[in-house]
Order: sequence, then structure tokens, then C-alpha cells
Amino acid sequence: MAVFQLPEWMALAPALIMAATALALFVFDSISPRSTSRSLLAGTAAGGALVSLGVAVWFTVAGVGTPTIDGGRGEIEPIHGLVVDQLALYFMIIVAIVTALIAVASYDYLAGHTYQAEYYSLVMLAATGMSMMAAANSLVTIFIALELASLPSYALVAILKDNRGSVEAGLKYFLIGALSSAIFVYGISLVYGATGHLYLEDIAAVIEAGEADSYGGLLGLGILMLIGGFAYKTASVPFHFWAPEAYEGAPAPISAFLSSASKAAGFVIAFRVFTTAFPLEATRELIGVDWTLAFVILAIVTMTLGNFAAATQNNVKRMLAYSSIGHAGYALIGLAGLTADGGELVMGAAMMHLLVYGFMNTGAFLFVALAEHWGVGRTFEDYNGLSAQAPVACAALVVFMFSLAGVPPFAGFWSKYFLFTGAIGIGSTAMLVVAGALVVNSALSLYYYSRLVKAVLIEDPLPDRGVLDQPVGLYAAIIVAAVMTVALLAGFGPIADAATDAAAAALA
Amino acid sequence: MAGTGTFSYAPAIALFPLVAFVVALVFGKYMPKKGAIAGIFATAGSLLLSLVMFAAVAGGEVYHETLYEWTSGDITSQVGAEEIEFTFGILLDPLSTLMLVIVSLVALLVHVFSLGYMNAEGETGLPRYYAELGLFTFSMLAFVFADNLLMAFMFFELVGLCSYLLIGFWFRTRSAPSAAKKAFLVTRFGDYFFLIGVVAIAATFGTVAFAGDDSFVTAAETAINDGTQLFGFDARTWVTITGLLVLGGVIGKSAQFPLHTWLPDAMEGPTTVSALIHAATMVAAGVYLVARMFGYYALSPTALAIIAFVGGFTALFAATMGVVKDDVKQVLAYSTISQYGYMMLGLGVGGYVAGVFHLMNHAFFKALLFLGAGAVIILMHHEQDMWKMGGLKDKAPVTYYTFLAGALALAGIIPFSGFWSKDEILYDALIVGLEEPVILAAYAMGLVAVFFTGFYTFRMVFLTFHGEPRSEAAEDPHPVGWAVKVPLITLGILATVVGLANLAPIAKLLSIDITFLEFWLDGEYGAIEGLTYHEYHETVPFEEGYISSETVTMLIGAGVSLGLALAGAFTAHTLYNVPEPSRHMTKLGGAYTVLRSNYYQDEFQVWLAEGVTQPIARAADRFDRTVIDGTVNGVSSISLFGSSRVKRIQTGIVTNYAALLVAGFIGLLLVLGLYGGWF
Amino acid sequence: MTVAVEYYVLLSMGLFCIGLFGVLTRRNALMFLMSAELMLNAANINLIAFAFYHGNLTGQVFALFTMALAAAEVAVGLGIILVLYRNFRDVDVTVPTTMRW
Amino acid sequence: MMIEILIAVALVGALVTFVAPNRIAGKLAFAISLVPAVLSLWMFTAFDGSGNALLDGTLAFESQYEWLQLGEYSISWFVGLDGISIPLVVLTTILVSLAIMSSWTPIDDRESQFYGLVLFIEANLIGVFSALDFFLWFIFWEAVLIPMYLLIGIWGGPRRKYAAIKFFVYTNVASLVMFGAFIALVFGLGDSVTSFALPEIATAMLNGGPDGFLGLEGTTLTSVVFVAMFLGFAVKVPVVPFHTWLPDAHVEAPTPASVLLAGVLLKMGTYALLRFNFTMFPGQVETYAVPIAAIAVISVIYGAMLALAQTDLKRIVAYSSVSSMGYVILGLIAYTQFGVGGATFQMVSHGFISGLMFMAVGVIYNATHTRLVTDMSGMADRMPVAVGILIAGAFGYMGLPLMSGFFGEFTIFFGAFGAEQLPYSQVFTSLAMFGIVIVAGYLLFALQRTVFGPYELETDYEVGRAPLHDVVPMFVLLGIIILLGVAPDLIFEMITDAVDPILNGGEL
Repeated sequence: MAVFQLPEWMALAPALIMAATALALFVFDSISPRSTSRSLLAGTAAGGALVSLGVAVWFTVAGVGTPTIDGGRGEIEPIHGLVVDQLALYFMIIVAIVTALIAVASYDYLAGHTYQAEYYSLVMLAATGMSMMAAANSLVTIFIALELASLPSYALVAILKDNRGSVEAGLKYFLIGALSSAIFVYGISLVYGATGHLYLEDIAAVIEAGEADSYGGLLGLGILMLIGGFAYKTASVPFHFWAPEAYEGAPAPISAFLSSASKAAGFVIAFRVFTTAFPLEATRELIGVDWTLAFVILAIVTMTLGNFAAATQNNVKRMLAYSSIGHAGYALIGLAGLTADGGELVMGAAMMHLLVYGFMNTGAFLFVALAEHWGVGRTFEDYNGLSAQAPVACAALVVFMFSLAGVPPFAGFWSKYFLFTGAIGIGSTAMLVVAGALVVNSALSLYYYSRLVKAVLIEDPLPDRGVLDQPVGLYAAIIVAAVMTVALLAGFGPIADAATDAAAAALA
Repeated sequence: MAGTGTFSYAPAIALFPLVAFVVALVFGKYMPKKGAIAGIFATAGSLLLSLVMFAAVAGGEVYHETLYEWTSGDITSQVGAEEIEFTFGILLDPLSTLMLVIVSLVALLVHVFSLGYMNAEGETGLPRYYAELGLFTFSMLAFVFADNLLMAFMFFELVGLCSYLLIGFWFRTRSAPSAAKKAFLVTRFGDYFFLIGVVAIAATFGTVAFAGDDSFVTAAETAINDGTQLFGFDARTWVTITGLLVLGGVIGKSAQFPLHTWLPDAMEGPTTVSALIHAATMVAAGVYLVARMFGYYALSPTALAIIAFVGGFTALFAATMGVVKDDVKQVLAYSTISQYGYMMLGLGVGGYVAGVFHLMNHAFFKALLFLGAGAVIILMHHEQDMWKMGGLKDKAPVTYYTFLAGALALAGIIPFSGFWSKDEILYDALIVGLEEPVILAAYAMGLVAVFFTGFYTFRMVFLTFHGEPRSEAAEDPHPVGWAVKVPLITLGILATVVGLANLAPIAKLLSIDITFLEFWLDGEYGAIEGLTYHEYHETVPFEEGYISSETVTMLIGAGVSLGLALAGAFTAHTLYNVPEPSRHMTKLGGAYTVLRSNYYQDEFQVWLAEGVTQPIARAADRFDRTVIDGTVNGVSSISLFGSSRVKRIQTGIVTNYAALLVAGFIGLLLVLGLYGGWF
Repeated sequence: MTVAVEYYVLLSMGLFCIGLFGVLTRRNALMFLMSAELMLNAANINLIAFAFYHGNLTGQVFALFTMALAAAEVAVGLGIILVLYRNFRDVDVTVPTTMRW
Repeated sequence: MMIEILIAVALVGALVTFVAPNRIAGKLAFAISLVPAVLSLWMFTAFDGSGNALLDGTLAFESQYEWLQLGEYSISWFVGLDGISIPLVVLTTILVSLAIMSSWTPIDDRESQFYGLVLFIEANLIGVFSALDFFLWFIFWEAVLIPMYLLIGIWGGPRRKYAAIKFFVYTNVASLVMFGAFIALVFGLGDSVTSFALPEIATAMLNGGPDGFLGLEGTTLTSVVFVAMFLGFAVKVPVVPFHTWLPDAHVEAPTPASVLLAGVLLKMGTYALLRFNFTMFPGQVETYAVPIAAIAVISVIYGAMLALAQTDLKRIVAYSSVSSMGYVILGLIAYTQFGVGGATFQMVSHGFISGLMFMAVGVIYNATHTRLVTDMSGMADRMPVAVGILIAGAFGYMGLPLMSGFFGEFTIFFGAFGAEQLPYSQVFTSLAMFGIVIVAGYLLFALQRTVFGPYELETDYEVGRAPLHDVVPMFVLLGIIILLGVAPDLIFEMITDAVDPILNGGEL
């Protein structure tokens, strides 16, 4: 296959393409800062994202990361600290997909908006950071990539400079972010102190060799602080506080971007670090407790708090924000369910969920973007009877809602039920409790998701509502997302295989 | 079996009316006479075929054929049968053919009468009427020749449906639908036990056939002889239980105490319907069923005794109520209940022949009386209150004399048909009663009832036809046509002479063989193994005793009952056969009100429905809405409340977030630390 | 003479806690930011100390990265604080509470 | 391949109808729905299966394709029919066609969406009755809920929103419980199963069952799972005390939705009970015979008593469905050929009869715009034909001989009375049979008040006869009911053929 001829550094192409696009947009911006040729800018961004997506898919198909014994190319490590394997590619794909979707959607959303190039380049930069996070396998690169993803995000959230909500969101996001990254770095320093390494596999080696025995407490605290960092990125309790405001205040496409791609990126580093650096048994002997316990607790608390808080929201965007916290809780099961002997089933399920989530949640937020574009308002009541005026978009919304609720016949069903299945399959009491929590929360989530469906489909339309146009970009993005959400139900096989294989490889 | 040639037409007996039903329902609107013609032809055809079958049986042939398998399957019955078949089949033996003739004859006559009663009166909805009549006739005939219990039950239910529909024929009134509902519900209550009985018998013996070696009767007999345990009971007890369960249906349909209350209300239906369904045929279905599976009851003295006692009690009970009614149809209704009580009494004491005999006679004279009443109602311009009648004797001689014949038969005055059968019943009851005190009590009640019967019958006759007209309607009655007269005359003759079929007393006195019906039922001419009088008689476990000699006993019995009947008639004569009869209610004193209100039976049942069931239902409903549904809604409201609280931690102040974040982090640290024993 | 690594850890932890205290108590956005920076630097101390202790340079290199990123963070942060002031006429972090619950 | 065609036709039809103009949607949908109806009838005549689908019987129209792999378990598209499922499929297709025709009159708003959803339901219902892989089955099982939720919610009565959400959430939670239990069971079975194909699982269950899971003994696990699944299905059936969603849903649902809800959706529950609990857990069936029989009897009597207290015609029929479903449970727990066979027959029979009842009530409602018994009187005077059918249907409901209801009830009673493994079966049966008196009670009361008596109705318009296309479906149903009542062996033979293996513990 063609991959063989490519130089090794090309393995990072998905991320590099993003970076290149970002730079290109920067250059463009500096040439004509006032330019508002939306089609060009959005086109470039989307194009870049799509190319990156294509390359990532191509690599996956070409067998990059697949163990050589399985006839694959094996994982490539162009630079010390950046590895390209199935896991990396899988999440690069997610990031690319979401980026492409929101780039297309922003075409309409940013209409009549200044400094567009800036916006797009920031998006692409953040995307680059996220792709990097997917590939990073050293705490150094992880931290850098994480910051590379975070810093543009702060700016993006606050990009509506004259919108108090946006600014407030940016502020909160940033402050909590600063705090969290401080904690994260401190955690890194402690881990480094305990093991003397920042490269994940070396850390693992040290721990397994038992050379760090004297620093159990230090390491434990460090690990916990790392968890804090991930929890922040994935908007998990107790580091979730920024999320509701940030998602609510930010421009809807950015909310979609953060809640889907950024969350996924957060998870990939978590997966990477904990599967590579901290082998369960050795670590347990060292710190005296399974770090999975932390994730069990986080998972339960996060999904419960997210769903419960979402149940009685009046602002649709905020409801989605909380639901996104709830879904972080679901995905955390992927880490909570890891066991010494495998657990790739549940981790794979979590990865599937993140991919599907990339479509359905992005789509949902983009519908909000559409609503904001129409200016129909933000609460459930404002959405009443939209289906009468925009049947297609509302049909898509129904798909997203029920898919988020995990009801067939939508892809959300698979991932969520595989998570459920995996959780039960672990067979430990803790995971049984998690599964129980999942049931309770699903029931609750059914309530508020169907509430939105009720608003747009069942309630009578508001009398004084003007005609609603059909912005091409937003519609395109939403419909693509919806179609994918449905189509994935049938075509779930490849994804399930890719995810479980990646998980298995990571755990191996 | 021989004679299938003729018998192969047997199904048509029932199918003709079915066709009539469809025709009348679909095309009735466009037909002359609105479908009556179809009905008349159909019933005539049925009658013809029935007579053919009758002749064939008389020729010594019988017919027992399974026509159609409804379903079949594996079971594990108590007596070890591995498989059971539920079928539709025809059983033509003396009993069923006799009944077929009776039913189809009465049905035909009623159809004809309807021409005068319904068509002439310009009723609306006639197609519906004739269709329902057709459906009824079909179901009734099918019930009669059913060869197994399940089939019997099914058509038993169907006649119930038709009864419901026909009682409610005048559905635009308030009373008719209510009466129809009551009729169906009360009988349904009986059928509930009947159905349990059917299920139980089927599950016990793995068969529901009436006749043949694989009949449940035979199976029960063997079980009793082998002393098998059935569902934890010894065989005879179980037979008694199941028998009584089936009896539930009988009591409902034949309007025996305590499920008799529907019949008087059923008089809301057209009089023709009352004549056909609520006097001659459907009500007979119950008694017929007992006769049909008499072999089974014969196995259980307890069941028989209960049948006899219920019969005797009902006979008296209903008769007393008949005494005080003003509506001519009401009187007839109570007399019907009473008469079926006699039949039950007869069967209960093992007087199989007597019971069937009375069944036949009653079919004719009661149909006659009802049709007569119908004629009177025409005469009276739809006035049914006897106190508004009077003096019709001369104005409508045909009606009068036929009615009189019926009355004499009903009262049991020699030599009219009623006398012979009723006397035979009482005789059988007496001879058994001399050994069995319970039966003696039943006999006593039956005997007393004779007096009342005579009384209310002639009270009715006198009030209706004698004396001076008591209303202008009675002054110039509406004339009646041939369609009315022909059936009356036919039935009148029958009511008079049909008693000749079984002159048991005469036969005993002169010791000549003229008890034809007995021979008939005993299979002298042809019968199916096991379904004959003497076999029943052998199975029936009752001793029989005599006062000095059989003949003396018979004469005493006959004399007493005849005397009482005449006494009743005479009392009525003295009280009511005067130009200006008065109600004489004071003579009865307090009893009068009790009787007028039917011993508060209806009140009691209404109380059961509205005083007991309804409150329970409402309570259940309240419980359902509050407790059960409340729990469901409670869960959701609780979680929503929780949600509204949970989201409060998002205070919007970033400093709090930082604090909470750190707190949460420390909490996590503590948990893990405690687990890991870091400190 | 060398100081045992434990003391460095204690120092950094103290610094970290000071920063944390600042984060929790300061309502002025800038002070909040500074406190966060303090925490970062606490981490740096750790890194350098441990690098010295373990005798490899990874930690020190990483510390450099951290500083660079801290600088970037401050840059973005100041930008946000600027627009915050523009919109709310204040840099008190507890003022913007338009979105809650 | 036939089953796929049926489902495909319904699905494509649904899409076509969605986009069709409202004007023609009804007729179009009816025309489309005729295809599955005719095809399924042909399949019925061409049915060549034998034995039970789960217990290595020979399936009719079987087809199986690997879908995706979940850990070591494979999930496949696996459909096929046996003597139990084909009558239910025919019931579905016929009832849907008739329901569509019966909704021409009442549905006058957003027709295309309405009929599209109905066809969508049909597709999923066919799937439920033909799917033989657990996940596939579960997808169809759940996918039925969404369209029904919308049918009730959009076209329903005044309290439709409450009823719809209640129905949706309640039944979904039940499904989740059942799902979890079943997954636990599958994992408990360990290596003896390698897929979610129901036959495989059933075989494994009959050959020893699970060897313990979640720290539970094998037998304990089996019992727990049995109970959990029973509860899960009990909501759907519904049996007391999980029935409260039913009256609300029925009362609020538009007539055609009620027809499908009572006619087919309730049967899903009993069908699932038969397929899972009563096929895979013979041991537990014996253990829990008494409590289940008690539940059945309570459902019969209590449901009937509730019906007795209602004044809304639809509520009456709804509660009477609870009562009738109680009979089905009784027949199942009897565990004899006649009991289980009769129960299955009763599913079909009650499907037709309750459909007929709801149609008749609907027709009267169309004319009177009230369903309250107290509001009307003497309707027979104005709409003789419709009322005639209503009366016929009512008597069918009361189990009038020569109508299918009687056969169903009689066989159930007969099968239950002699049931060997059900203690006190005679008592239970006799108690349950009292239902036939109460049902007569409330139906006759209702008839007496509404259709008989002098004509009274507060309307400002003239109530006329029902249009032909309202009456035709009812005639068809009546014909079917009588046909099945006279010749039950049309389906009873194939049913018992499929039931026998269950009772013989797998052997034919």
C-alpha cells in the first residue's frame, strides 16, 4: 500500500493538514483582515478538515496501527512522544468529522460577522491540538497538545466580543481551565517525581519494575491530579462547572465543537495515559487502590448530575450542555470498566459512543445554531411547533434527540447499549451499580429529550413567528449529521470493529 | 349406524333458519312481509325434516354423527385420556327428535302469528325481527341436536344472545334494553357455572360427548365404579360438583330460583317472542339439557335431590307471585317459571318421562297461552292490564276458547294435556318422597303450587274474558286475522289432545300399553345405547315407596292434585267471575305487598349490582387512580424535584465553581486515599 | 551541599496551596489569573527539583514548555479579561452571573 | 427473503407517504399497506415451517446475515417465522391496513406524517414478530415506541402530551430492565453461546442454563433474570399493577392508534413473554406458577372491575384489554398445550376484536364527538349499521361462541383447569372465569346507555350514518372474527405445533 512509501512523519498528516489549514487561514487573515468572503474561508476550513478526515480514514484502512501480525503496518512513532496507531487515527477521524461539520455550519452562522478568518483559523488550530492529543503518548506532548486545543477554544467561546453571554462563558471557561491545567501540570510533575519519566511507556516500565515503590502516595496524588485534568477536558464532575455556561454562552457551532470534538480529545488522552502509563495491577500494588474506582465514582456522579440538571432546563442549549455532561459520564464507563484482563469491550463501546456522539450531539447543537440563526429564541417554548415551518430540520432534530436518548432505530442505540452491555459484562458489583445508574439516567434523559421533540413536533406553533429561511450550510451539516446518525445503525459493524480493535491494541 | 341416508339431511334442520336469518338481514328490507316469508318457509322446512327424522327414529333408526372437528389437542385428563376432540355433531334419538319437532312447530306457528301480530301492526325494524327469530331458531335447533356438551353450551349461549336481542327489540324505549340486559346478565351468571362445568368435565374425562362409549357419562360411571380420584375428590362427589356446576346454566336459562328474576322482565319483548323463546323453547333449553345428560345426573343422588328441591320450591314460589299480577303476560311469565319448576321436580326425582312429557305439553299450551295473550293484546289495542279488559269472551270466541283450552291444560284439569304430565310428575315425586324426606318436601311444595296454579290461571281467564268490559278498548276490540287464528287453533287442539301421548294413570288402571311417550323415550322404537328411560331408571339411586299399593298411591296423588287444581279454579271463580271484580288485596294483608314486589328478589339483585358491585368498582377505580397511578407519577415528580434542586449548585459565580471543584477533588482524594490507605 | 528533594516538594506544595488560596478568594480576574500562574510555577519547581533528583533533563525541558504555555495562557486570559471589562465595566469575576442553574 | 420485503415495503412506503401531499396520503398509505397484507396472507398459505422457532424447529422464510461483532458475541440480521409468529404477522398487516382506512375520517391534519408513522410502526411490528436475534428484536421492539409516542402526542386528545410521555418513558424503562437482565443472562451462559441468536440462547438455557454470574449462583441468576424480564414485559402487556399507562394512552390516542396499540402492541408483551420467559425458563415457570397465576387472575378481575367504573367508552375498552391480557397470562402459566396455544390464539383474537371495538367506538365518536356514556343515548337510531357492528364486537368481547374470542377463552380455561404444574389451577381458573360475567356486565351497561333507549345527544348538527370507508374495515374484522371462531384450526393447529416443543422442554 501507498502508506509504505510515505515518510514516517507523514503519518501525522491528519493533524498536520489541520495545522496547515490553520496557518493558511492566518496568512489570509493577515493579508485581508476585513475579508468576509465566507464561502472561501468556510470552504478552506471544511476542505482542510475533510482532507484530514480522508487521510485518517485512508490510513486506518491501509492498516496503520494494526499490529503487523494482523497484516497491518503497525503503529508509527515519527517523533518521540507522538504515536500514530488505531486509537490515534480513530479519534483524529472523530475530530475531523466534527470540525468539518461545524466549519460548514459556521458558513451561515457567521454571516455578517467580522474577523471570520480569525474564527476559522482558531477552529483549525484547536482541531490541530485535538488531533495531536489523539497522537500524543508522552505527558509533555499531551500537555502541549492539550493547551494547543484549549487556548483557541477560550478565544472561540468569547469570540462574540460584544455579547455578554459569550464573554462570560469565555471567562468562566478560561478561569476554570487555568485552574485545571495548573492542577494537571502539578499532577504531571508529581508523576514525574515518582517515576522520573514523562514518556508513558517508560512510566509504565518503572511502575512495573517496582522502582517507584517508595513514592506510592506521590504517584497516587499525581494520578488523581491527572484525572482532574482529563475531567476538565471531558467536562466531567467535579471539573464540569465551566461546561453549562461555556456551551450556553458560546456561539452554537463552537458549543458543538467543544462538546463533541474537545470531549473526545479529552477522552483519548485519558484512554492513552491510563492504558499505557498505569498498568492496573502494578499501579494498584503501588498506590493500594484501583484507579478505575475513581472513574467509577466520576462516571456515576457525572451522568447523574448531568441528566438530573438537564431534566428541568428551560433553555434548550443549556439542556444540551447538561446532557453533554451526562454523556461524558456514559463515556467514562469506558475507563471505569477497564480491568487487568481486557475490558476492551467497554472501552471500545465508549469510543463508539464518542464517534456517534460526534454526529448526534453536533447535529443537535447545530440545530440550536439554526434556531439562533432564525432568531426564534432559546427556550423550549420558543421552539414550539417549529416542525410546521421547518419539517426537515425538525425531523433531523427528532433523530438527534432519540439517538441521544439511545432509542432505536438510531446509532445512539448501539453505542449506549454496548456501553450498558459492556458494563454488565464486566460483572463486578461496581460496574453493576454503574449499569443501574445508566438505566436510571436513561429513563430521565428520555423525559427531557422527548420534551424537546414534544416542543417542536407536538406543541402548536407560536403565532407571531416570521418566515424561516433555509441556510444552506447549516442545513447541509444538520442533514449530513442526521443521515449519518441513522445510517450508522445499519453500518455499525466497521465502527464497532475499529473501536474494539483500537481498544484491544491500546490495552495490549 | 343405519339410516344415514335420511339423516344426512339432518343439518338442514338448523341450516334453513340460518339461511332465513341471512336473507332477512340482507334482503329483508326489499322483501314482501319484510322477511317473514323466508322465516316461514325455513321453519316449515325444518318442521318437515324434523318430522322425517322423527319418523326415521320411530322406524328404529338413530343417528349419531360427528360432522366437523372444531379443534383437538393433547391433554392429560384425570381418567387418563391423552387427547381430546371438540367437535360439532348431530345426535338424533327419541328425545332430540321429539324436541326438534316441538321447537320447529312452535317456531313455525310463531312466525305465522307474527304476520298478524307484527306486520299487521306496522312495526318498524321487521327485517331485524325476522332475522333474529331465524337466528334463534337456528341456534335452538342446533342446541337440541347437539351431540356433545360443548356444542350444546355454544348454542345455549347463542340462544341467550337472540333472547337478548329480541327482548330489546323495541330498543327505543328505556325498559326493553334494560330488561334485555338483565336477562342476559342473569343467565350469563348461570352460564358462568355452566362453563366451569363444561371445562371441568372436559378436563376430567377428556370427552364432552353425550352418547356412546366415549361419552363422559360412561367415563364417569367407570370412574365411580373404579373408585378413581378426580381432582382430589372421590369420583361421585366430583360428578356431583360438576353436575351442579352445569346445573347453574340450567337454573339460569330455565329461570329457576334464584335466577328466575329475568323472565318476568323479559316480557318487555314482543309477545310472539315471549311465546317462542320465553315459554316454549329457550327456557326449555335448561330442562332439556338436564334430560339430555340425565345419565350423568342419575349418577349423583345429591344433584338429583337438589334439582328436585329447587324445582319444587320454584314451582310454588313462582306460582304465589303469579297470583297477584295485573299484567296478563306477567301472570304467564310466573306460571312459566312455576311450570319449569315442575319439570325440574320431575327430572329430579328420576321421572325422566314425566319431565319430558310435561316439557312437551307445556311447550304447546304455554305457547298457546302466550299467543292467546298476544291476540288479546291486539284486541285490546296493546293494553296488557287485565283490569282494563273483561268481556272479551263473546267478542273473540276463537281466542277465548283456545285460550281456555290452554288455561285448563295449565291448571291441570283432566283431561287436558297438562293434567297428565303434571300428575305423573307429582306421582313420581310422591313415590320417591315416601322414602326421601327432602323429595317429600319438594313434592309438598309442588302440590301446594297446584292450587295456586289453578287460582291464578282462572283469575286470568275470568278477568280477561268474563264480566263486563272495563275499558273502551274492551268495548270494541281490534279484530284479529287468520294469521292469528290459525296458530291458536292448531295449538289449542294440541294442548287438548297431546296428553294422550302418555296416559300413565289409565294405563296402570286398565293395564294397557298406551304410555307411548314412555315407550318412545325407552327406545322401544329405537334409541342410542345408554340413553333410554329404563337405563336411567336403573341408575337413579332412589328407593320408591307406595301407600298400600301402586294404584292406590297413584289415585290418591292424582285425586289430590286434581282436587287442589279445581279448588284453585273455584276460588278464582268465586272471586273474579263476577261482573265487577275487585282486587281483593286486603284478603292477603301484608303478604300482598310482598308478593306484588316478588319477595323483593329484584330489589335484592339490583342491590347486588348497584349496592355492592358498583361501589367496589368505584373504590377500585379510586385506588387505581390514587395509589397505583400516584406512585407512577410520584416517581417522575420526585425526580423532577430533585433535578430542580441539583441544578442549583451551578450558582453562576465562578469562584464558587473553583471552590466546589476543589472540594470535589478533595472528596475524591479522600475516598481513594481511604481505600488506598495513603494516610 | 544539596538540599533533599523533599524540601523542594514541600516548597512547591506550599506555593501550590497559596495559589489555590488565591484562586478561591480573589475576586479580581487578574489576581485569579496570577494565582493560577503561581500554581503552575509550583509545578515547575517540582519538575526541576525532580529532574535534578532523577538526573535526567526531561523535567527541566518540560518546565520550559510550561512557562511558554503559561505565557500564552496569560495572553489569551488578558484578552478575555479585556472584553470582560468592556462588557461588564468590571474585572470582578463574580459579577458576570447572567447564566446560572 | 419475504420478511425483508414486507419490512422494506412498509419502510419505503413510510418514506414515500412522508413526502406525499396530505391530500392523497391516506389513500396512498392504504394502497401501500395492502402489499404487506396480501403478501403476508400468501405467506400464511405458503407457510411450511414446523416446530418452534427457538427450539430447532424448521423456520419459514428464514434468512440470516452476520451484522456486527460485539466482543466474542456476534449480532446478526436473523429473521424467520414459526407457527406462533406468522399469525401475529398477519394480524399486524391486516390490522394496519384496516386502521389506515378507518383513519380517513378522523385524521384531518398532517395526514402524510400520520400515515407515514403508521407504516413505520407496521415495519417494526413485523420485525418484532419475526426477529430471532436478540439485538435485532430489541431494535424493532424499541423502534415501535417512537412512532406510537408521536401518534399519541400529535393527534391525540386533550391530555395527549402527558399520556404520550408517560407511555414512552414507562415502557422504555421496562425495556431497559428487561434488556439488562437478558444481557446478564447471556454473559452468565458464558462460552456456551457465541451470538445473540435466540435459538442458540434458548438451547443453552435448556441444556443447563447459566453457570453463575455477578457473584450469583447459576440458578439464582436464572431466577433473578426471569423475574426481571417478567416485570419488563409485564409493563408492556400490561398486567396489574403496571397498567396505568394504558388507559391514559388509549383515551388520548386517536382511534387508529388505539386500534394498533390494543390490537398489536399489547401482544408484543405477551409474545415476548412466551418467547423468552416461557420458552427459556421452564424451571422458573414452574417455581413462580402460583404468583404469576395470581397476577393473571388479579388482572382479569381487577381490570374488569375498573372497566365497570368507567364512563368513557374508550376507557372501558382499555381496561377490558387489561382483563383480556390477564387471560393470556393465565393460559401461558398453565403450561399445557391448550393453555399456551389458547393464549397465543387469544393474542390474535383479541387483536382483531379489540381493534374492532376501538374502530366502532371511534366511528361513534366521529359522529358524536363524545365518548362519555352519559352524554349519548339511542345511537342505534341514527347509525344502525355501526351500532350493529359495535354490538357484535361487544359480544365477541364477551366470548360469544362461534366468534374467535370464545375459542381463545375456552381453550385457555380448559388448558388452565387441568394444568398439572400449576397448583390450585381449578381455583385460579374458576376465579378468572368470573371475568366473563363482569365483562358482560360493563359492556351491556355501556350498550344499554349509549346505543339503546330514546335518541338523545347534544349536537348542533344532524348525526347521520357512518361513511362506507368507516364501516368496511369493521365488517372485514367481524368476518375474520367469526371465521376464526368457526374454524379456529386455521391457526390453532400451527400454533400448537409451535407450542409443543416448549412444553416438552425442547424435544419435539
